Amino acid sequence: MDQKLIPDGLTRCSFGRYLLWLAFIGVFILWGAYAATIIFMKGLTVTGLDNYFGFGLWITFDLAVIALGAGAFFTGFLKYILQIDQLKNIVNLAVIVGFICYSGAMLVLTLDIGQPLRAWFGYWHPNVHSMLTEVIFCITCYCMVLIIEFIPTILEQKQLNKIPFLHYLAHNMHTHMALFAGLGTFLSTFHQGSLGGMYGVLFGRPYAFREGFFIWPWTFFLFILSAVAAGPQFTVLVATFMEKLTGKKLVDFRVKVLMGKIGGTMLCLYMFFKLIDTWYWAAGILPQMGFTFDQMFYQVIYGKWLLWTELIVCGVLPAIMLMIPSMRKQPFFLYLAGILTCTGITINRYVFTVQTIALPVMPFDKWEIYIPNWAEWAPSVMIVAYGFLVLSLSYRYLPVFPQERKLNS
Amino acid sequence: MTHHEFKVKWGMVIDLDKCTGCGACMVACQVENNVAPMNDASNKLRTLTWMLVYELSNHKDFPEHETAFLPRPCMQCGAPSCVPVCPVVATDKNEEGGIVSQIYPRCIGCRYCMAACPYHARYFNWLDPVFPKGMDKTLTPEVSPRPRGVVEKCSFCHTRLNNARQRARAEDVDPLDFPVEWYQPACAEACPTGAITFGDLNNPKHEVNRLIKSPYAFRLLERLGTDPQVYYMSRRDWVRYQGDNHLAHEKH
Amino acid sequence: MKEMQIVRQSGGALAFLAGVLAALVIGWWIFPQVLFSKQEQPIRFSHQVHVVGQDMACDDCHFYREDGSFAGLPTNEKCGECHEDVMGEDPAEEKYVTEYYQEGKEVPWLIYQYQPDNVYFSHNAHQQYDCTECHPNLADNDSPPPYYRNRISGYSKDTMKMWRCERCHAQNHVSNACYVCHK
Amino acid sequence: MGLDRRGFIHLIVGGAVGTLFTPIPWKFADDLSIWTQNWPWIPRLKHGEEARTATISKMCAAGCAVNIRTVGGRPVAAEGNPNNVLSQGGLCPLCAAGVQMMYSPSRLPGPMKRENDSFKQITWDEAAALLADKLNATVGKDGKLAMISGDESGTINEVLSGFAAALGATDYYLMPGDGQTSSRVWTGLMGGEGQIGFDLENADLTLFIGADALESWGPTVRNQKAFSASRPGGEKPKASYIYAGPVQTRTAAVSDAWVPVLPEGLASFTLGLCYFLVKNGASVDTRDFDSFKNLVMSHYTPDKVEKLVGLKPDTLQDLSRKLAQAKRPLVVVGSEFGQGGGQALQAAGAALNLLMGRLNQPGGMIAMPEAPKVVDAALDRKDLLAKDLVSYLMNMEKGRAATPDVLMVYEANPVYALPQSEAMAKALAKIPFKVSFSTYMDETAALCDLLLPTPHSLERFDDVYTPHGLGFSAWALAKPVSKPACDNLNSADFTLKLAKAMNIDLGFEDFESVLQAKAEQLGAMGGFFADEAAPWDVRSGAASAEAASDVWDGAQEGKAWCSVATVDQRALRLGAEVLAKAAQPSPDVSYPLSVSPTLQLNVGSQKVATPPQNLTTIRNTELRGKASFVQVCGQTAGKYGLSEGAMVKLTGPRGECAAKVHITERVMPGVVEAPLGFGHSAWDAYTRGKGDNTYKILSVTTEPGTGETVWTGSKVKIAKI
Repeated sequence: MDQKLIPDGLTRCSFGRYLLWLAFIGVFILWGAYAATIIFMKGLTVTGLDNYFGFGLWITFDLAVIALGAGAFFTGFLKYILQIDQLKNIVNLAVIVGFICYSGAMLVLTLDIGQPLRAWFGYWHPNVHSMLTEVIFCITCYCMVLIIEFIPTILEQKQLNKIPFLHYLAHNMHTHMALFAGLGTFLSTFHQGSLGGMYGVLFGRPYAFREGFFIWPWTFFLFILSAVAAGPQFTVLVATFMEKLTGKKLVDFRVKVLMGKIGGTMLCLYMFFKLIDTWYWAAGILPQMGFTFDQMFYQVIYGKWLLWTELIVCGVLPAIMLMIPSMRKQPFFLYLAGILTCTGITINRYVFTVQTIALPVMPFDKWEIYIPNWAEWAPSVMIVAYGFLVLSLSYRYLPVFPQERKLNS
Repeated sequence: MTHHEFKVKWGMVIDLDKCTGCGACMVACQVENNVAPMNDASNKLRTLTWMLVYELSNHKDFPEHETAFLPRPCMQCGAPSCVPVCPVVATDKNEEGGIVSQIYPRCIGCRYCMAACPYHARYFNWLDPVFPKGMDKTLTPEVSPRPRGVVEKCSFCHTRLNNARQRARAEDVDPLDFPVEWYQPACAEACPTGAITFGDLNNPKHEVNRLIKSPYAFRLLERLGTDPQVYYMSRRDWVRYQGDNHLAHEKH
Repeated sequence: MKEMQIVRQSGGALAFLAGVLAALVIGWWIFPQVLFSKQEQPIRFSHQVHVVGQDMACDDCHFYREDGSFAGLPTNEKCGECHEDVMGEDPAEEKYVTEYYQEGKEVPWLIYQYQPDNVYFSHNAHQQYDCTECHPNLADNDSPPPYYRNRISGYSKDTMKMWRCERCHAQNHVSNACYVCHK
Repeated sequence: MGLDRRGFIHLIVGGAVGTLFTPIPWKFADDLSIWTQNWPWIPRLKHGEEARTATISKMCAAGCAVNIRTVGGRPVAAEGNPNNVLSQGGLCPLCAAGVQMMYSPSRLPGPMKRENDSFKQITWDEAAALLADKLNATVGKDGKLAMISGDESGTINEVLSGFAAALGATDYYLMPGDGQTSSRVWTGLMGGEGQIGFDLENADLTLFIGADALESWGPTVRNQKAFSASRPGGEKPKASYIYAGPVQTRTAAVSDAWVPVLPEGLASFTLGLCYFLVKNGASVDTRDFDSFKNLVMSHYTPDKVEKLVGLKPDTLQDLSRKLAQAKRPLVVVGSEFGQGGGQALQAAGAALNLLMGRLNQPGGMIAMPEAPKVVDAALDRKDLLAKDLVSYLMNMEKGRAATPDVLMVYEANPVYALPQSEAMAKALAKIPFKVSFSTYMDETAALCDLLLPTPHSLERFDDVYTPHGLGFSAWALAKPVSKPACDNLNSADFTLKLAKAMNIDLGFEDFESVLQAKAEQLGAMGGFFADEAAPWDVRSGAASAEAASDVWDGAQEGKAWCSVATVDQRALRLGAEVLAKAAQPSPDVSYPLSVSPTLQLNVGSQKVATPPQNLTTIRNTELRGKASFVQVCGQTAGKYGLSEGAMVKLTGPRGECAAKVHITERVMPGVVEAPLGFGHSAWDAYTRGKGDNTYKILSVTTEPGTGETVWTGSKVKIAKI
């Protein structure tokens, strides 16, 4: 049916089967779209958010996917700026994953604000002191950069590429990609940092508050480091997942190992600072605010196990796995380390979002528990499904993996 | 953390030894500020109370147990944690008097300010305001009704301040120094035990200026550096002690 | 072949330009007309009859109250001081007296300068300015001008936008703090 | 040159680009965002001239003196009236929502009559004819007509009871309250004269026994004002307060000390204090002082009191020492929830004040002159207060008293707010024709056959005369602030019209002239307006005031007429013989726990359910979802295996109710604190079906010796469900 659209020399499953797959994804998208409609009609009252938990699943989800999507800018940076040529084999995927993560996050954000029709106030009436303003501007700009980075891959689609103008456009864009990669790196670094900064500046919230450097709290830098540690690994995981799903080799394992090495190095750097930060927070900041380390945790749901899991199991452990070449080169450890790192980053984003505001600050206040409801899960699942959709379309119709032909011949 | 200083600093001193927790302040506040009633107000995570009376306990067993009530309006912090985080300048502390503003038509409902405020003084409109039939005739002209999806908070009944300034102009009185009775928030006015004293903290003619110097005066979470314009008073040590977080060795 | 291409290219450019032009016409000429609905005042109130004919002063009806607030438009209480019964020949007056005053209903006047509930405006803080700096001068007007209502926002076309308030405040070194004008 | 596909695309692209240079997208985005501030389903503000009208809001039992703020003539909010001494500018949480209650969804639209299970709206003339018909059938036959009034302090009782008397009926009852018990004790048991009040303002030590005076007992806001004035901010307190009772109530929370005493032990506790005074030589010049002395010296020694109420002798002695050291000590006794306390407690409290020599002293217990009467046919105040509704209904329920043919209920909710309320409701249901004058669809109205709604308290003429507990005589006028929002008619006016139609002459055409006559009578009594000087200052001699010349005019301006006149006593007794029988609690093992109901005004009063605005003031340890909470301490919880939030059933001898448990150390062991004001079955969606009605588990007992009906210290057992 759609043979004309599939890149030359690649085999893809039958169109019927593909449609079935898309329909499967579509169910989740429809469910999310239904939830989104209800939310737009009735407002956020249908969600599980409340006065204590103004931030919840969506913000956690946004922060996590944005961190995981950091593979796009960081790989781009390594490929185009630092000229690590090997990465050309995965950079397309990194860009697509980044695009999915960012556009998905923006979609969720429009749901998350109480007055979506006023969303543009963020640009028109910006508060220059707010980290969120920085986030809004950088995310939008970077999302545009991602679109620009994604366009050449789209234009290289077989039929589109036949149009001379588009062909030349794609080519020209490719040659200038370093510029966009640089721009993307700048923007993305900034807003990854701003996202961390958003929490670090909350001087009324002992769990999140951090002092810092110049105008930025330490979380600003920690979020950047953790994102660049997790992003490349997430890209590798996505590629591997696609390989498992399609039964094809898409990216040379050596490229993955390289990505693992890069991610691992970054993770080491991150963990070094994160451990110091955690220690200083517990020993310095908290006592100054009148709190003890123990007071930061509550029962199982906000227990210390979260912190230890994040730091040790999902931090130090994968860092070790990735830094020992012999381990890194075994697929099991490479992927396990990737999964752990991504989990750790997600836990980190979760506790910074939810535990921060669950913690009672006034001594006569008490811990509150937050449970997201279906209206929050559905749009989040929808974004994941949307990611699957974009990846499915890209994989089938666009030349995403330069090595595919060679690896599968 | 940005500190804001003003010549006039409207503030409250709430005497916790006088507060019986009757709730008149909360009702008067709702009436004054056109807060729509809720059918089920027992889920406190969804209610909207610019003024909220907390119940404090000394955590001792019977018969040593003691109770105190703590009304919590917006603290109108000198270094508000909510203001710098707002992405759209829907809240600001930029007016003489130091009242932290909140502009409903500007607010996009991101709730970042709620995450920032350790006093839980900010509330989100989960629902559109619905009044029982006819009750909307009792809306005061003081505050615009808020649509769902925006954040709101205590404004020290700011329109009363504007009206007092207007009266000052009409009567040729200094709009920065008019008699304190001209401007009293609804809660202070209603309080049957006179637990809430309101005025300009910087003005020696005002009672609050004297009260904040009392050894029994304290503020909530002072060590966070928010510098609230709302003070509390209690002769009871345990009540004052619960005004902030302390480490074990800091116990008095 | 080459000619064709030129034609095609210029055709492309022309079509593009035509699109731009059409958009400009729609956007600048038709859209503003469609955006506003034209409404007439419920009663054809003649300022001329009152000001010139009856020698009334503006502040007979538009006055300040004791607390410094501005009364704005007069209510039945004020109008009824004269119009308890139909006095003249004018059908508009008869309409007012029979359909509103005697029914105990206030006239839902359309206010050209209507500001939404979230705006606090003190007329007495702006007393040094002439009314007509902000309001249309209707003193000599025999029939009130039509009222244009924005179909989306619900505002009057003449509603002063915030930037104008801000500009004037800035120029006069008056505070532009949010709560100065909002409630 | 035709427009091919490519050209069309160019056209569209051109259009899109061009549009960016027109106002369309920008104006659209802007206007849409403006639209979000003016959503058509959001209510709009209405502006107009602001004014304030002084009146009395009678949502709470004592009535708050308020200034009603109007905008363009519409009432919008209630504020305290600082010029009126009754509440001195303060406001109770119920009256704070008074204006909003004009538009309560439960408000009755107009006169209605029952047709099977629903009500049909009728005209006032039809209603009057219907009622006249029913009343004519009862004329001259005593026992065939009964009336219940929920207003203890209003002159309307004169109109209604006068009307009843003219029809030959003597069954006119007030809803129970401490004022009645106090009057029965003082003018009955103790042979005293006048109405008892408490000069809180001049006392330097006030011991509240039972009476939750800073929350709901007596003239609450005035009590709170007196408390407030004695505690100047940042300075040394001028007076101290002690609360004795089973629960650390809101009064106890701000008092200097809380002395835990079981509800059924309050009288013994009070007599235990008398013991120390008598022991130290205090005496009262009454005929039965010696037997009183014998009683306390033999039966209320500290160790005996310890056995009776579980209070350490040291605590009792310490307390008596404090009373002795105070210059102007005052003891205020009452039921924790303002009703159902026995005569023994009132008598013991009065005796304690007498032993301290505090009768008619500044800062003491004051015997004030009886209220004057203007409707000649009406019951005398003393007689009015002597009649006991609860025993009347209990007799009716048990068939010991005849069931009347017609019942008229004015501003009262006896179906809901009487002890063992289910039994009471059954007794009331037996009456064939029931008439309600309520403003709202309360439980009683829902049971009635004819509804004749009286205007909301802010829409009518009304008055308040010296609510129980006030330390001086006072009278204040309520006048309509706006036209009734519904088709309502003042019950007094309706009654006067009906009387006229039935050829009964009560001496007045309308209620306003009744009140005017009242004002004239008061003017003749002397007295003054409190804006001249505070009555307590006049009493203590710190100020003087000139007699008010025109009471009616001043009252219309919102001022309260006051008098500090006292009544001398001639043949006072201490009621020792009766006390000897009455004061001892009798333990009942099958119902091991005592109920201490709490009446919190934010939740509602005996006659008004929670206003919609007040729901946020109710804690989630008091009401959550559909369940209300009872409170017990950890010790009690442990004993009965109750955990926080557990659902329990409380069973008393005459009823049961369900609630969740909140564990708090504010309650003494062996006591269950249960809130009043929940569990409504009528009213509106804001209150209906929320929690359970504590009145159901209050069981009436007869006090030995006095025969008084008592339901404080009701006993229950508790079980998890």
